[in-house]
Amino acid sequence: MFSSNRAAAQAAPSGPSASLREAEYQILAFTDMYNRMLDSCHDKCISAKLADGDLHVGEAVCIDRCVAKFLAMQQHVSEKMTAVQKQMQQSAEAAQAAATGLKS
Amino acid sequence: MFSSNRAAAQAAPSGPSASLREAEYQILAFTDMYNRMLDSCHDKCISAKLADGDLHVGEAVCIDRCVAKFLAMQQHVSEKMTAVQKQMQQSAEAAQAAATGLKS
Amino acid sequence: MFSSNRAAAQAAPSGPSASLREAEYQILAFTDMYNRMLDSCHDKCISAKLADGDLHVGEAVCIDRCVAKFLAMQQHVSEKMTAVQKQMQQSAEAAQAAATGLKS
Amino acid sequence: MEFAYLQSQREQQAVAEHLQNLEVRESLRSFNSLADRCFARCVSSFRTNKLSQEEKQCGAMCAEKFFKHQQRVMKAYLEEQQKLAASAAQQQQQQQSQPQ
Amino acid sequence: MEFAYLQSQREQQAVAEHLQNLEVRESLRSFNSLADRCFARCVSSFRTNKLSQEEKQCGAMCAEKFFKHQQRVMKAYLEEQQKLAASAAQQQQQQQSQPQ
Amino acid sequence: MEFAYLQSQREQQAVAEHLQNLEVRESLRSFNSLADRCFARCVSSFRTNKLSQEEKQCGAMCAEKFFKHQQRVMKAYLEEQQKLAASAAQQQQQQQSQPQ
Repeated sequence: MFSSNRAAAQAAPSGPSASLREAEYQILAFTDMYNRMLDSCHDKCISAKLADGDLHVGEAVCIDRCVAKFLAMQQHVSEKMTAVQKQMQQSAEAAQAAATGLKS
Repeated sequence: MFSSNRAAAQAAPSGPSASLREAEYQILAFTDMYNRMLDSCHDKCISAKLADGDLHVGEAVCIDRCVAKFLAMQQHVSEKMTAVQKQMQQSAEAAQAAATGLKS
Repeated sequence: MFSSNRAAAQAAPSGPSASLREAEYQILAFTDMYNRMLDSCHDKCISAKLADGDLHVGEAVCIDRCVAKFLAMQQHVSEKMTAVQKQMQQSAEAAQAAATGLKS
Repeated sequence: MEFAYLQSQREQQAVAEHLQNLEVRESLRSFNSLADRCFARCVSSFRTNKLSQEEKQCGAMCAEKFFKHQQRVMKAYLEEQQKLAASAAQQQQQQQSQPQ
Repeated sequence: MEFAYLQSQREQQAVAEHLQNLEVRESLRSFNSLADRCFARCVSSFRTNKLSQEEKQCGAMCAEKFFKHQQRVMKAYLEEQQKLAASAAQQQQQQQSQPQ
Repeated sequence: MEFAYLQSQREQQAVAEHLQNLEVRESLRSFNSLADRCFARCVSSFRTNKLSQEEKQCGAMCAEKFFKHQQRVMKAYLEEQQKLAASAAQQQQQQQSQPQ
């Protein structure tokens, strides 16, 4: 995730223990994302009425597609957040430039 | 929060690393409370049907009031818990005094 | 929980800090389980309409039975997971033996 | 170079501090969870930014009820543990009196 | 044997690193929570394995809306804190001007 | 004064232990989550304090189903990662064969 890597890279100074810390960030963030995907796809694909312990064909196909769409949404939201934050920064810089222009 | 500070103060012995630990307690407790307020007010104020990416006036006003009421409920529950625990302690002491009185 | 203890035991090498780590695993796992039981039994036993601050007799009896059944389900799921994983291991070993048999 | 028993004492103190650390953090998390639960249960309208009398009463009942629920769960859990320990001891006795 | 001020500097740096560690971890968790929320809100059918145009629009609106919600909550929280601080300062002034 | 490679070895061992620590904690949390989920799914009445035959069957199916769900998610995730890696490699090849 571009957003995660950027946040982790901004925080980690150079050095051996820093790269360990960055690896820990990524492991924790990945585990969190993976567990959310596991739970969300269970909610959306596994029927509430349990007839047996095996997955039906429909449930298995649903899971495959759910995983693909979950990861795609991760990427899509990451891109949107980057765009929204960039737009905010540009608005703030424009407002600051206007304020500076008014003073002189 | 009176309840949080008291719990944190009871646990922290004096010394430099102890004040660091107490600061960590407060940061973790605050972050947890803030995230719950964020999620609760999103559930209560942001409509399920997304028409666009901006906040409506109604949603913005709801958020302001939701934040105020969430913090007020935190305080109210804290005071109630303090009262309930004090009442329990007094009942236990009264029962103990009665038991001691019966023995002599 | 057999499942938890086995996972914790597999991970802990011998030594003083290892037994501390294993104790920490068990405390964290127990606290997590206990909190889930607390929340689940509150959801299932405490009525949504709050008439007063005390527990009704029905709520109190429900909590007793809910705790017993929650712990029983923990044990039952643990036994089932052990059986499922053993079955998987046996299937994998049988498949491997068949593949080795085919090569010679 | 520390004597072994001093090192062990420092280790034990570090363990005790760490466990107390976990306990304080859990107690703070538990309070936050209760306050959040009672807000979700009791507050649904936002025509003003102050808690109404009704919302305050609901919050107080919610908090007291959850506290008593916690007490009952603790009591029930300890009784279950005793039953399990008693039945495990009974099983052990039966096994020891059977080898023939 | 370190000079005391060097030890204190190292401690402060350790604290600053630890706090930054918590901040980065919270920011990663917050993003994961947002992406999960928008997936749950916007994706309900699985006839294909690609996001539809509608699902992408929903995801974008969901993300932008939550970002603006976060901004509004921060603003509202800071204002509430100011009100509480102002009223606490006012109470203190009243108490100090009353002893007779 | 330690040799650099000994210090690095100790660091690596500390890292490996820490990662294994995270793995064990995650596996314990995952089990607790499954047991809680199956309790919520399968147990709704409390006329007795023992699991009925029906509740036990439901619990067993719930656990087995979630285990197989976990396997399928893992398989699907690895396949998606391979697709992304393959398409990234393809993009890189196209970029390298184009500078004119």
